[in-house]
Amino acid sequence: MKIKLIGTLIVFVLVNFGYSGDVEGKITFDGKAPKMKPLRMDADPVCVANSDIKPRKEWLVLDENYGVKNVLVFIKESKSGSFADNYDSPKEVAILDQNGCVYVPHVLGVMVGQQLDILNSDGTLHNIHALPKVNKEFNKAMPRSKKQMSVTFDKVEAPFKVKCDVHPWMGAFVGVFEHPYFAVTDDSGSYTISGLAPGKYVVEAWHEKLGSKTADLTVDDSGATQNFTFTKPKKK
Amino acid sequence: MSESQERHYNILKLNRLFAISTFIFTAVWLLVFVDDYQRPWKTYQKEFRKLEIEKVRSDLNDLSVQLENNPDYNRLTEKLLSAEKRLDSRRDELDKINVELETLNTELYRNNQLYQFSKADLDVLKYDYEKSQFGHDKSSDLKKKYFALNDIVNKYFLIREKSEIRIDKKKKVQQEITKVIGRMKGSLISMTREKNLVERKLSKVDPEAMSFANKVGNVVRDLPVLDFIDPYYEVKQVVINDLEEDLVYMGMPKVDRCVTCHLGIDKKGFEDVPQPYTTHPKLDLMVGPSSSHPISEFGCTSCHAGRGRGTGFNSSSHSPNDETTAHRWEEEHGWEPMHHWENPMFPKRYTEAGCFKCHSGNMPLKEAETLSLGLSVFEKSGCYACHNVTRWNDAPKPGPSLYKLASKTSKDWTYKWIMDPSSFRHNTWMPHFFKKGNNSSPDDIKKTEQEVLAMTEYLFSKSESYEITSVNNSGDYDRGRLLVNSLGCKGCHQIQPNPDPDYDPTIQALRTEQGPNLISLGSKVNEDWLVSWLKNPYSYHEETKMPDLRVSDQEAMDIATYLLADKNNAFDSMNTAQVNDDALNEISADFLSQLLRKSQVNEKISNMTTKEKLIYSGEKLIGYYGCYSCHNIAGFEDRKPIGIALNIEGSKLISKFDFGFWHDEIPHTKWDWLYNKINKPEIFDLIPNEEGSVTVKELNPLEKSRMPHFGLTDKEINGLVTLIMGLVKDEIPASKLPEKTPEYLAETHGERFVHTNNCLGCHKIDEDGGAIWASTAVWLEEIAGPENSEDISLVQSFSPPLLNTQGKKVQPDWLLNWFQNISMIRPHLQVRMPSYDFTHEEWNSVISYFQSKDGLSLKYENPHNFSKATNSYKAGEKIQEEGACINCHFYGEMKPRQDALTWAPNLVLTKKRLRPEWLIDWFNNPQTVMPGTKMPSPYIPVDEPVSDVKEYWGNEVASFVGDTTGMLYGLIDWMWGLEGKEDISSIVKEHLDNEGYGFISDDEDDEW
Amino acid sequence: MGSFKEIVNTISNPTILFTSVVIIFPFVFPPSDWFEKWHRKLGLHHLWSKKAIIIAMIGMIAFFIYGLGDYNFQKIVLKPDNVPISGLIFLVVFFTWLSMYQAYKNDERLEAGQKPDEFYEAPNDKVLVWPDLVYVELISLIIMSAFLLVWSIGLPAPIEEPANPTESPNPAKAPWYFLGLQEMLVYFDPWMAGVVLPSLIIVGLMAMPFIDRNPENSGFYSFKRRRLAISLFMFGWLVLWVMLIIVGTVLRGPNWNFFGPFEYWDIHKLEALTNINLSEIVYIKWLNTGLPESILIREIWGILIIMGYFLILPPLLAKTALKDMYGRLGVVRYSVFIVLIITALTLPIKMYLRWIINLKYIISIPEYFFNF
Amino acid sequence: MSEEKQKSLLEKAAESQIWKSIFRGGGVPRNRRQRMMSVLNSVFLHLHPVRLPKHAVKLKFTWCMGGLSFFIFLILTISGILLMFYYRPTIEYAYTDIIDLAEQVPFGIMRELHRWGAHAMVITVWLHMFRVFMTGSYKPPREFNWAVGVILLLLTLLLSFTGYLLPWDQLAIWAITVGSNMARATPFLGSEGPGASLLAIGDINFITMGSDARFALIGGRFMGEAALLRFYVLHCIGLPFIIMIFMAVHFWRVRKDGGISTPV
Repeated sequence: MKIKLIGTLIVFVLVNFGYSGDVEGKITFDGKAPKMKPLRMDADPVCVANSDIKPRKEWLVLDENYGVKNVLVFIKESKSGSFADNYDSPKEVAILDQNGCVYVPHVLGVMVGQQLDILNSDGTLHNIHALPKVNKEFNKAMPRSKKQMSVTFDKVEAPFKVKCDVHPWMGAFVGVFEHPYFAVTDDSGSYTISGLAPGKYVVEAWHEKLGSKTADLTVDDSGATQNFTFTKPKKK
Repeated sequence: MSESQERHYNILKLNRLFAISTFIFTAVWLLVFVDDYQRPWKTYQKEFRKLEIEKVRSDLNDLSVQLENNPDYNRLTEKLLSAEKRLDSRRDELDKINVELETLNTELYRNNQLYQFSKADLDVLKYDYEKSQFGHDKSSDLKKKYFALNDIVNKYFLIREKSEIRIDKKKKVQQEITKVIGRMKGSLISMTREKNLVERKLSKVDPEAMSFANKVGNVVRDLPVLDFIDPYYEVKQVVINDLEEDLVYMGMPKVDRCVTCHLGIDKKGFEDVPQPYTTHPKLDLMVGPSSSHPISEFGCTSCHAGRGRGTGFNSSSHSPNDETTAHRWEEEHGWEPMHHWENPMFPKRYTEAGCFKCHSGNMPLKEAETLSLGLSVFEKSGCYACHNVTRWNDAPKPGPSLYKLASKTSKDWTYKWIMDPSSFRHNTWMPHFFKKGNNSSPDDIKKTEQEVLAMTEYLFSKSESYEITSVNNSGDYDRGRLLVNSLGCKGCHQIQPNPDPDYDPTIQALRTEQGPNLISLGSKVNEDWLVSWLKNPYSYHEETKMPDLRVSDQEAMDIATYLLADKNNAFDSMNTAQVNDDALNEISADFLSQLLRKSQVNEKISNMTTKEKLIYSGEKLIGYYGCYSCHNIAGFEDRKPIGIALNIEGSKLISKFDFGFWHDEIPHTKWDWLYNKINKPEIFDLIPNEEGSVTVKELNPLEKSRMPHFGLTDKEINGLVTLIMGLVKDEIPASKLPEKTPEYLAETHGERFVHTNNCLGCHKIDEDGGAIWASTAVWLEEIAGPENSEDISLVQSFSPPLLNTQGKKVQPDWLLNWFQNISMIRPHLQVRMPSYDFTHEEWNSVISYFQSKDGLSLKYENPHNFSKATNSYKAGEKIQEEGACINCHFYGEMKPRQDALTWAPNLVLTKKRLRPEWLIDWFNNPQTVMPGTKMPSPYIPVDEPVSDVKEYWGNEVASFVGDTTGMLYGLIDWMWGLEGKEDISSIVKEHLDNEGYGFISDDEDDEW
Repeated sequence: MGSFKEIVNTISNPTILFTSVVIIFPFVFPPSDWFEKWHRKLGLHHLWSKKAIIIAMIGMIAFFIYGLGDYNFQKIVLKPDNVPISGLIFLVVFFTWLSMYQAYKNDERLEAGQKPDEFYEAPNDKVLVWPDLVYVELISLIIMSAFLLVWSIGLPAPIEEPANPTESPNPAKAPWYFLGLQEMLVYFDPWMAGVVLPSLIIVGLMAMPFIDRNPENSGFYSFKRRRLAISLFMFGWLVLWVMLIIVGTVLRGPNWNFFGPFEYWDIHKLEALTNINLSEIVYIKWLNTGLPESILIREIWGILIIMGYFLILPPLLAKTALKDMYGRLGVVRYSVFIVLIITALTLPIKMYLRWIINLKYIISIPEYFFNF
Repeated sequence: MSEEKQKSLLEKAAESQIWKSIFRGGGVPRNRRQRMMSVLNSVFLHLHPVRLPKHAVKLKFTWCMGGLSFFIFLILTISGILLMFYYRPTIEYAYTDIIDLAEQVPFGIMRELHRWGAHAMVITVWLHMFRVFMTGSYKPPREFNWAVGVILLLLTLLLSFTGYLLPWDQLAIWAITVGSNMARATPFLGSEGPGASLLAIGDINFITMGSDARFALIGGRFMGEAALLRFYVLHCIGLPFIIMIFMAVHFWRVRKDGGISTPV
């Protein structure tokens, strides 16, 4: 028992201070990019007024090199022992803003127990309706006066939708993890997961429209690289 | 020597023989001891003890770790240490007090004795004195003595009291010194109580945790012969005095010894260990001491059946769930079926049969899926129509009425349908009477054809006329399709042209089979009939379960056009047989000869026309096959059902089940018999051959098994078998039955009403039901694209409402009115609540069901009072404004700001419709009341600083800061004050016609 | 092998079984010189040799082992309460052999003019009870106890469903030692099979020493000098008692129908119910008239036959075939003896009447529960 | 060496006062006199004569069946007494008590011993009679003892029969029903027996379902509590009492009629 505890401790220390590498990679899309029309927000004049630039639909955001934004990349499991034993939920707060009647960011990951602040930067009523299957569903109104509210999720869950019933076009996705090894791709489709101890892992890339892909990954002292390429999903 | 002559045997040989026989005898006796000592259950108990030791050890370890990590505990121990240290400084004082206390106690003992003895003397004297009084011997001497002694006693009493007081004083000082420590110890003990309990338990089971003496005792108590005193390993049993083991004409209290081996059954933590140690899988419902069926009250065999007194694997009459298990048991336990016990344990798949004897009033039975499915299938298949079961005495006939058959369909269709229903509708509930194993020879089929012709002829000849209102509009196919998907038809009907290979019968799946699968209607009914039927089903068949959906003429035409477009060509091209007089004569003769002599029969037949013969034998055949049991047929109104009653089928003795020639193929159990009977009803008319084929017995036409084929799946049959096995004659004492409170009755009655009328085909109650959602999604996909139809919350918003908390939610008189006169609530809804022709009483039973479910009772309620002048009202108004309820809700004629997509009920209706009490719960957390609702919890600034609220929300709201209910009541006040138009249907219609729903879709206009 | 089972099933049919046993019996236990001659000629005296018993035992054991491979045989033989019968079969065969073996030996000695084996010369040939007899007895007792204990460990006593007076098992059987009587119920009414015949068995057994009262030839096993007595007794004991018990136990299934030892006890098996009474044969078959109203006239034929059988046959026999015996026994003893014998013979006679002409009753007066 | 020592030990023991007080005659029987005395002086052994014809100790002559019958009777008595501790002869308890004997009671094997013993006794009694017949030992002067033996056979069967009902299961009551139904057909005394209808005066029938031989046997019109009690009492007290008397007579007469039969 004790030995196990000490062992875990050592691993933990190593993970945090010693040999650990970054996992990097880029997600690209292979195929014809869709043409997307801007969002129609006529239903709420406030939204129209608040948007500086015309917001576009976000279900597939590509850069000129077909790098895919808003892909949630995370370590799904470890093949070389437990890595998700015990992580304290981070002190820093995750943010989900409602700005110009869209959610910023569109995709995010949080840890179990991590505080998620939902902000209302618009001067209008939003309701924040989270649709998790494992965690507790909630649906709260945020009138223009209510600028911020906080929530936490206490169970691990695959990405689920968060939406606003008042503004039906608004949608965001939140994944809940018990470890800190996840990242969302940036505009160019790149991501970095840092602090991973050397070992073998399974990494997964999840996209709201394109589905998900997994890959086996070996992390050594210098980290590792894992790219994914998505294609257009087949019509059902 | 004369001596040797008097001897016959060689004594040494005899000695040897004696030695051998004695040796054998001793060995046999040892064997007897071993046999008696080595009871099979002991092995299990020993094994379980190991498991338990392991578990208790790990529990103890967990608790220790928990304690070590408990900061309170650590703090307290530290405090205790320091307090003890502090106490050390006063140790001398304490020691001194202790010494003094000791002396004082000695003194008290002495003084007490002095007092007690003198008192005893006094009592004696008192009696002597009183006796002397009685005998008029007024000896003053005694009197004097008595009073003198009395004084002495009083003196001693005082002395004793003084000692006591001194002791008390000292003790107080002592307590004061140790008080702190005492308190700490107290709280420490309470913290470690659980751990101590576990520790004590461990010391009882784990020899390693025992003292030496206990270790020896632990061994000795289980030694042979000595083990009758207080063994660790012993037969454990539950005795239930008011549940009786049926011993024919008398009962004995149930004795269940199952726990002798199933040791972990009532203990948490053995979920994953193998049998027989496994924890009961539903410990919260069964067995557990706090469950509704604690083992001490219900035992095991009262539900599972079996031979409770048995302590061996066989003698407790286990039943394997499948053949693999049976083989494994044979190998591991030498299992063989226990003959000589009428109620063998139910195999796992039929376990729920045990629920039914007490819970026969419920439908469905939560947590008893198989049984509930069985109940559903029993009703759907119409088993009760032929086989009387009391529970369904008042149930209407399961099939459609045939009184006005001629108006609906043709003879041709009827003939083919009776002949082979599934060739028309693959998943019909109409069973197959023909082309079964016992009537499929070419001769049989020839006869069958004439039989069906005759029955068809009879039905049409007796058919009444039905006035069809013909409609002249022409229908639109696409509109019809949309209507079928959106109006709510698919809450009860499917349109499923092909069999679904993954079909999984569940109660939910059966809900969409409340009505027939609406395929190939073009081959069956005519347009006029269908339109009339849609417009008013009751006019065709009063008892029909099909409700009135208030469709307009145009809608009816559209739907009819859509439904009639589908035809079954293969079915249409099938041939109808020609009337064959010879065969018909034979059929008629079979029936006639039951009444007449042979010669009379021939004479009679020769005098009948073909048509007469058809109608005569048609009537007889309908009676013979029992068609009238399921359908209303003219001329059969008072007939009794044809099947045997099943009321106590589960209690019927196994010897009454005739296995025919299948004794080697079918295991000799009631459930296997029932399974095979339902699966292949004519099976016992057949003779199995060695190669697996069958031959039909030599039977007269009227001797053959008539029970038809239902084409049920395994799962459905198992459900039926479970139900039938549960139909027993056991008398259950009231103490074991659910208490028949008015609430319970209202609930069970309501549940059954809800089930019978398939309310859950459309509605969801507590996560159950809502079969129609799939159809809503289909409609959504068609009008708004797949990304919308995949959005389950959107589907929910277009589906019939959840009926959670319905009792608490609505005002009962409003609900009653609404039921009888349906009107719009959610403005954007396409699906329609049908108009049923239920009586007041029936509606009331539904309402009282909702109410009982929520712990309410139908009673007068004070109306909600409010005044527009109050702070409350004004605060409500402000909250409403900030909350922008108008975004989605209608305020009378005032349309919501948002598109129709997000529309919500007219708030003007609220004051008549909803109960304020419920609204508070609703506002507080809509999700817990109606999971998935798009209604957000209105934001109220209840915990913001008063100054901020004043500034932003105004004084009225600010006056309620910190008072959630107050603010919400404000909202309610405001709503009660809202005036406006109640019926907004025309506004809605106009809006939808012009602007649509305003769906947001991705792919629709994005080319990809 | 299947056909072997079928053969066994066929020959165990009471008709065949009983007939063959009755035919073979006098050759095995010859009651008269004529049979004795054939007994020797057929070599049946070898039955009582040591070799014969070894072969018989091995044969029987082999049959049992073979039979136990068959489900139906196993089911009936291993039914706990039927196990003693299997034991009984072996024991009866063995002890019959043992007694006959010794009897034949003694017969030979006597023929050779020697004394029987048991002969001793008093008082010199006597042995002391202590220790010889006492010791032997003690050893027998110990072995018997051990045997019973092993039996008890190996075979649990049966306990079936709780008693249900309304639900009779099919077949409902008496304890095995009464199954001979129950088997007789097939041919006789209960008053005969259940009351009169058992009583006569008891009476007959008690009467035996009073009829066969010559103390000669006692105290040792012998056959030749007592062959009539022994063959009569053997017939009653082996055929009418032990065999009927075996038939009743092993070969009677549901509805008391016959089932071969390898046959499934199918409750549906039917036997045609075509038995008729003598009165029906006489009046309807032969005379082609209806049954007379009067009971006496109706049953007069049966009554005459029975009276003839019981009242005329004995004196007739006394005058003819059994003249010697009559002379030896005197009136009283002869009457008792002959009544017992002919009563016992009613059983086989009725069996054959049943099998040959489907006769149900000779006298049938159901009005007074008197059927014979 | 040790044998010698043991022998002497035994002998020493035999010379002690206690031994002598128990076993009259004294000493280990070593010589003829002592051997005779040990039989004569023992209450149990003196059922036997002191000396016997040689063939009487031969198993192949006696088969020991009589002795075994008696011995099994003793076993049945002992195991029966033990069973009586656990068995209650009421229709409620009888059946469950029997189940408990099999499932739970220590040394429940007593029931097996009792049941199989009973079957064995029937067989040994039959074989004993068979032997007696085959040796012609029923002939005078033993004719009375043979009759006693026949009665003992009858009692043995009745004991077994009455015991058969006690488990109160289907096997029991139907076996007894079949058996006792025959009593209904007793001539004159059974309600369905020939001649019963003659025992009537006018219209009053004296032999009915409620008064015939079967009723007397089972104490009712059908198998019930009364039958169980009747059979229990007969089985445990009535019949054993009678059989013991007859056994005493039987043994006595064996001796008095000249011991084992011998060739003249």
